[in-house]
Amino acid sequence: MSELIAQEALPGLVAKWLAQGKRVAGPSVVKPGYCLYVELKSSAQLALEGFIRPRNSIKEFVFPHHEAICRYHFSGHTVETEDCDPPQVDQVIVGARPCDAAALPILDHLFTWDYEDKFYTERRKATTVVTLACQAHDDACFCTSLDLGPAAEQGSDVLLLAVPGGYEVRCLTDKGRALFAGETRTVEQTAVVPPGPPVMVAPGTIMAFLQARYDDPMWADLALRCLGCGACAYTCPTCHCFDIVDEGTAAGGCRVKNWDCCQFAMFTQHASGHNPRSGQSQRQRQRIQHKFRIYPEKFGVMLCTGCGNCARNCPVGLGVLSTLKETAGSAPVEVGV
Amino acid sequence: MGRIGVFICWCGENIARAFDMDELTEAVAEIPGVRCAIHYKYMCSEPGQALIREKIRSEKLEAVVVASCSPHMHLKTFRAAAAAAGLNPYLVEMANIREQCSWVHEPYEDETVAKAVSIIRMTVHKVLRNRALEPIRVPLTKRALVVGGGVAGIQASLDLADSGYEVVLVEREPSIGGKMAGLSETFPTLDCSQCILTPRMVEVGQHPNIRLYTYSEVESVEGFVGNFNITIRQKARYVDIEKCTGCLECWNRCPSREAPSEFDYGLTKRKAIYVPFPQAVPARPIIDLNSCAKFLRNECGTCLKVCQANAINFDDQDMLVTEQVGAIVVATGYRMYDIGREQENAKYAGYGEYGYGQYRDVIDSLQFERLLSASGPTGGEVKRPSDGAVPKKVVFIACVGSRDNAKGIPYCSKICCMYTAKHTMLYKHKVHDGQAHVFYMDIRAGGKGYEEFVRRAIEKDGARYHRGRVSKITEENGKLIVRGADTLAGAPVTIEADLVVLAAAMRPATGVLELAQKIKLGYDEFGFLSESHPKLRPVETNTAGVYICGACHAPKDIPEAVAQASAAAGKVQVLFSKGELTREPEVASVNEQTCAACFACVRTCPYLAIDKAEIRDRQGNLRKMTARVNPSLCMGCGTCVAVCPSKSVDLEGFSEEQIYEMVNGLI
Amino acid sequence: MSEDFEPKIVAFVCNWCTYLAADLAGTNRLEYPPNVRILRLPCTGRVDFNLIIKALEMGADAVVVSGCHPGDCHYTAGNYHARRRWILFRELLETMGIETNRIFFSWISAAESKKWQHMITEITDQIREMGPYTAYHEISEATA
Amino acid sequence: MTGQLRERCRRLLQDGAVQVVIGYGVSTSDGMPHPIFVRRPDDVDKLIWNEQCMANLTTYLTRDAVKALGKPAIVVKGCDARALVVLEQECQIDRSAMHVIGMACAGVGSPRAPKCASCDVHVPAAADEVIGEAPAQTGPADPPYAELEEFLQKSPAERFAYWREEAARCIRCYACREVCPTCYCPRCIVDKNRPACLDTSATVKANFAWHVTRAFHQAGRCTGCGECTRVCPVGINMRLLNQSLARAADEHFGYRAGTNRETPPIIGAYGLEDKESFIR
Amino acid sequence: MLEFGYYPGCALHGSSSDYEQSVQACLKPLGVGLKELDDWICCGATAAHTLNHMLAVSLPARNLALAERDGVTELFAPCPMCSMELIKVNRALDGNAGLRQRVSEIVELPVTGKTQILNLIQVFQRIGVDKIRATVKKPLSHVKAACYYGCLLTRPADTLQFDDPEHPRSMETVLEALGASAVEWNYATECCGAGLTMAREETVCELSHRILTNAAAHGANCLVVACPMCHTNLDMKQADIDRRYGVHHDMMVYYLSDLIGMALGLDETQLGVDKHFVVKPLESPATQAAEMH
Repeated sequence: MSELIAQEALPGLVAKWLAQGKRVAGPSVVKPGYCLYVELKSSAQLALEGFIRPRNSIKEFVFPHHEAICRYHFSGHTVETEDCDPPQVDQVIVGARPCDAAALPILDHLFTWDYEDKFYTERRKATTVVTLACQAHDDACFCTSLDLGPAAEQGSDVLLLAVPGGYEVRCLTDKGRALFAGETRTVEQTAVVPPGPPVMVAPGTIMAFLQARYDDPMWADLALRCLGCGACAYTCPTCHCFDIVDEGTAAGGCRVKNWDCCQFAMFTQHASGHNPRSGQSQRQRQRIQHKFRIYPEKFGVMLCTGCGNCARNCPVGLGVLSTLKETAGSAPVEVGV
Repeated sequence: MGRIGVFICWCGENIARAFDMDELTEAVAEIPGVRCAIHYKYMCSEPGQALIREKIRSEKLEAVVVASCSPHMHLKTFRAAAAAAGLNPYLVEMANIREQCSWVHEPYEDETVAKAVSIIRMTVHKVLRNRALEPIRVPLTKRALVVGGGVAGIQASLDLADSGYEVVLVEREPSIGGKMAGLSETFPTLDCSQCILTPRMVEVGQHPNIRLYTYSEVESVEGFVGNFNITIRQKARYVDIEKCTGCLECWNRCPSREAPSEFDYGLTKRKAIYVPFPQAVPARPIIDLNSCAKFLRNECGTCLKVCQANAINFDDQDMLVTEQVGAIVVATGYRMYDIGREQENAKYAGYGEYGYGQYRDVIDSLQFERLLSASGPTGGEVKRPSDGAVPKKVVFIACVGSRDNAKGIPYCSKICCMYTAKHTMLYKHKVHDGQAHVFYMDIRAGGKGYEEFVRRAIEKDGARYHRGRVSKITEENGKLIVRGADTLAGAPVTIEADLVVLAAAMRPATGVLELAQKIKLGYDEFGFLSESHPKLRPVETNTAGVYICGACHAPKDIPEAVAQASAAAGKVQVLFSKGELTREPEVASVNEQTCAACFACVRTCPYLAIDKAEIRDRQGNLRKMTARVNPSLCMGCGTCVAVCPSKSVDLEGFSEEQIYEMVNGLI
Repeated sequence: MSEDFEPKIVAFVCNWCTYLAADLAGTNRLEYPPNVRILRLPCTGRVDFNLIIKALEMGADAVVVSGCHPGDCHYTAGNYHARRRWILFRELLETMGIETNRIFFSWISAAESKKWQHMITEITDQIREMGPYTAYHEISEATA
Repeated sequence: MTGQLRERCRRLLQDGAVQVVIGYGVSTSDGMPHPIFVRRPDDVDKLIWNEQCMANLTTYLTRDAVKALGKPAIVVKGCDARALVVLEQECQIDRSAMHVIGMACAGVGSPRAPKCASCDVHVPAAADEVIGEAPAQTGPADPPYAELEEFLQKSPAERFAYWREEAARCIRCYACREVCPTCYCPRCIVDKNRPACLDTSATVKANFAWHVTRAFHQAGRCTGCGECTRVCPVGINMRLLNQSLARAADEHFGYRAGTNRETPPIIGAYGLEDKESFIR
Repeated sequence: MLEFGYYPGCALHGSSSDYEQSVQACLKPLGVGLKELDDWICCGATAAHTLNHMLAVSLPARNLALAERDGVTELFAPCPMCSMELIKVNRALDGNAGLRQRVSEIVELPVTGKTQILNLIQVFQRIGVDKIRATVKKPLSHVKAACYYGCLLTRPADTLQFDDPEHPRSMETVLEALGASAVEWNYATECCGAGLTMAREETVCELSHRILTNAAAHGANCLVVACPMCHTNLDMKQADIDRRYGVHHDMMVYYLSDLIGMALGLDETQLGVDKHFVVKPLESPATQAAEMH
């Protein structure tokens, strides 16, 4: 027994949400070969098939790459400041991949740890994630290595599974149930969850490995081809570094929180000119160490969902998976001979 | 937030008639960073300046904006006032609310007021980012290089030497004297050219402060104002002028007499060992290897044998010597337009129709000067080159090459009208029954006594002037048939002449462009060197410490060349009058850490003030390359900043911060 | 177009020619609209394209860059360098669909106060006619 | 060709002629060729050459970590080799201190990369050696700026709307900058914050300014390798902007970046006769 | 085989048919074909440009359009006035799209102005002086010619860009290949009076008289021309000149093509030389000079 929504009914539902004034985001093909999660202006933009996963992640709907946190303006000889309120948006992310949704509970740790980042938590509360289980995977996918899978439920409010003619609807939270209440009908059939990618690395061994190999020369070899761009971090569902800058004019300005990336040389550049992570190898090491040792040590979860976006978006085919394979010693080394 | 004082000037009624000064001042006082805003009737007056000084002290102002007229008018005034109160003068800026606001917009209109406030706000924003600067000090070598030993170079050298400065005079030819040494008599006074010049030449040769390099050329110029490093190539003359006593026995005995004389423009032949002309300075001979039998065929060696001083040296080599100078005067003079068919540049078609080089009795005006000169090949008698006959009819053609866009050059060579009139006169004085004809376009005789001089040639000495061009010269039966037009008579004119003299255009001397590139001087499309400003800086150039005089700048006559030479010398004296040089500190500098060393700035800099430099670590290993600005050369245009992709070069006074701050203040 | 629209015009001018032309316009009391804000730079060679973009971001409806005529540059060649960059920059602006009819380049000598007056008057009228540069102002407001 | 390449590299490494070969090797993750750095003769079999060798490896020549490996041999396609000329003109590389192995190339990518349609450098110029034969059909098939010219058929407003959309997607990951061989500034202008010439926020305004800046800094320099566009995660067609400037350089100054090392770069030079019809 | 488009112009089909005969005859043994433009019209010559600019452009432009229509890339115009007019229009059309469009509308044919125009000398240059030299059968060692270019062959210089405008040497070069010699003289580029033949006879006679006199004085036994108008003035008017000045020039005036034809072994009737007004066998220059005085 399961709940089902017909394939043709889903766009109608999206349109209904839009009509209700909700902000709706979901995968859309913006140009051939480029499927991205975007804010949908109409249900027609929504694309649910024909790609492995969007090139970006859903984190930008809870943690946008650019957010005003405070405004200031000059008034005579004084400066007036005004804190920006966390935005009040009621939003639905539809068609999220399980590996995207699973990133949200991971991120929750960070944004609620020593200080509650209201910009994140308010958005998070107002967001309902409707996840669509994966039908296919590619070489970059490795969610199963992180105890996730094509139908993982972490972070989702609703999980949709494709069945002939429609989607099985598994409402996992109250938010999810509210969204689909009255929109489904009960049927006999239940969806068959397709197999995910084979398990390629054993995360359990990684922490110890990284602990032991902090100063290993392999990092220098690994990082040789890394160009130092932010394509991996900016499309990663879990990367969350940000920078706070003031952008202003003579009249005043705005303090903004922007995404930042540990692979940029400027990321750790001190005002003095000194840079504790002056080379790309140190920055690559930081990225891996943070995801698979430091974050889990602190919060008990890996900072990775195995989505493979880092590899897919890397200009030179570098991704955490290939690095992990190498560090775990389970695969031949192809980089930085 | 800054402590900026804004001083708003009424400029009497000039500014005050457009605004309610109190309201304007109130609005300005609200600009962030403004500590005090004050208006006053005449800010540039002594009480106005006193007010600024007082406020700088009492309000502890960090910077000052004077809102009044154009900075071109009074920036220096107000910077001096601030300096008097102990504020670094570069922390003063002006907001131009007079020329660019109150004078050009409707008084009291909202937009006018808004604009004034906006101008002041932008200036306040700029001055917030101004930095205290100190003038740049540059050491100064008080010696001068003069390039060219014609009359202009001689005058400049003597003026400088007489005022106590050492001069290095470099002349390309074996003797100084230039073109003037070969002239007959000079207009408008008809005094003898050599009589007035040669004493000056001797003075140069003997002056203790002048180091003379003849038969030498400037090989390279390095450095900058106050500190030029000059390499001079002394060409081999095969006669050691230190040993040579000037007895000229070698010259007397040299059997060769084949080479055309340079000094007589080919009208005579000279020997292989020769002094260019009897009054040459130095009066020392030189050997022309191309006509020397010893060198060509190892057959002669007479000079070697007769020289008592052992001064002949066939193994002589070019020598490079270096000299340090603080200033350079360029006086390289002119040459004549190539009249005939063989032109170095397709742009100039030449005047094949005049038969110059084809008919021996068609000569140019410098050749005619030699025919007139008492020291010339004919001893001052006018005899034509072909057969030595005294020409009874001479045709002078003006503007050969000048003022002719189609075949020549568009500019006026300026002296041809005058010397052509002089030629007709001197000719008439020597050939009483001769008739001079002149074809001219216009007569340009602006100058003291010039017009009178031309009238005298026409009215007293009977030169016949035809206003028109000559289309063709042909030779028939020993006569030159000159066919032209007289546009005043409206009729064609044909004259059967015995001699034709072409007043060819003046062009800059050969090699001047190479020299200009070595010294980094600008030049126009014709190769004349560019002055810094045609009105106000006529002898200065855009390269600091380099001055120009004489015909290398533009066609000019002797008095002008001499006056300009003295002016250039005067400018050098001004430069040398200080212990060291100070320069405005608003120059560019490179952030060497971020410089990518692409050197786009090096290519761009109009003053070649940016060099490629190395940064090395303490062990001496090359860490990286960088661009580096020589502040002594930088003139502060900022073109380097615009081409620098990473903005690693910045310009004091108009820095990126200052300009962005202004743009940010636009709203 | 709204009747009370007043164009914001930003002029980057060189210190030696166009700035002096604007000064001379003042001396000669040649009246022109007050919509222009003049930024004095040493030379057009100093004008970087980023400044033009920044001015548009700041809400300018038109940008003027003006300096010495070719051959008259106080610094010999700054304006030639500038001209070469503008030739290229304009092509980029065209491709990006930025309204090049709001971005003006001119040579105005220190003597050409009338040319300055006429140009600013003409540009102000023209931009008044065209209206504010809404397209660019919109992107200046929008977040991604 | 792969065999030949491996043999040559083995010899070069064995002889000590070079210390490292910058080439292509197959990655474990997606089976596509990616940059590798071979330092031992035994490892040359990791080198491959095929039609999927997209990356322009010359971008590594200016990187300190790569420079520290010693004298390199670098594998280039004809289009990549043009960047070498620019880098040499701009004093970023010492051409004599490297060995350039040119690969004759009929085109890369499936589908073919857009740049290949108008390729006129199937055999790299100025390589120290070339492996492979010129493909049978050489000569540019398409006019070089066809894509741009088609784009320019749109009205200015449509163009602006197009770039607004493109800019809105930009996430400022700077992959375009980092992959570009001629973007080698140690500190990019966008990272300069006093003053901030460009905002770092990924707003439409700032993204617009970024793309104007990135493109214009390539004026007269971009060699058209197309890497910026290939690696953009969100599919911004920067190639159009690069092309517009390349075409302008070509039309106005007869200049094509990276085709002739003797021709001085057009930025930092000027011509008295440069066109100025648009200047009042 | 070389083939040129051929634009005879009015003169060669009329008053100067001897010129056409000469040209056609001498080109044949050199293996050069001429393809006359179908439906050609007058070039406007001396009259059009003084009346109406568009007319002066359109008349030659129509002929250029015909050439383009027929795929002619090189067009031979034996009359220098015609070739000058055609070249002038070519230059005017080049780089002026507006004018091209306007003119194309007027002549009702597309015209771009890309056809290359050749004068008589240029045709021989295209054939190649070496080839001519190799084809010579009877070297003209008895010919001491004054090569006369007149006003139009080299001028206006910047339009025609043919030879040195004051000291042309191209005819001399061809003559030397024929075994003939050329004298140095003064009047090679002076005007013969040109189109004033009828209107101002006295001027034409004066100018032509000078030319004939100078040529003889420099030892020439004949004149060589490449222009029908020059030929008319110097040849046809010679009797008139003799009468006016009381002299007896008796100077043969050849077209360049005549001499080439003769050197190639053609006889004078084939070349139309017998139709000239002055016809006489060439004698040694010494004899001729003696006769003059």
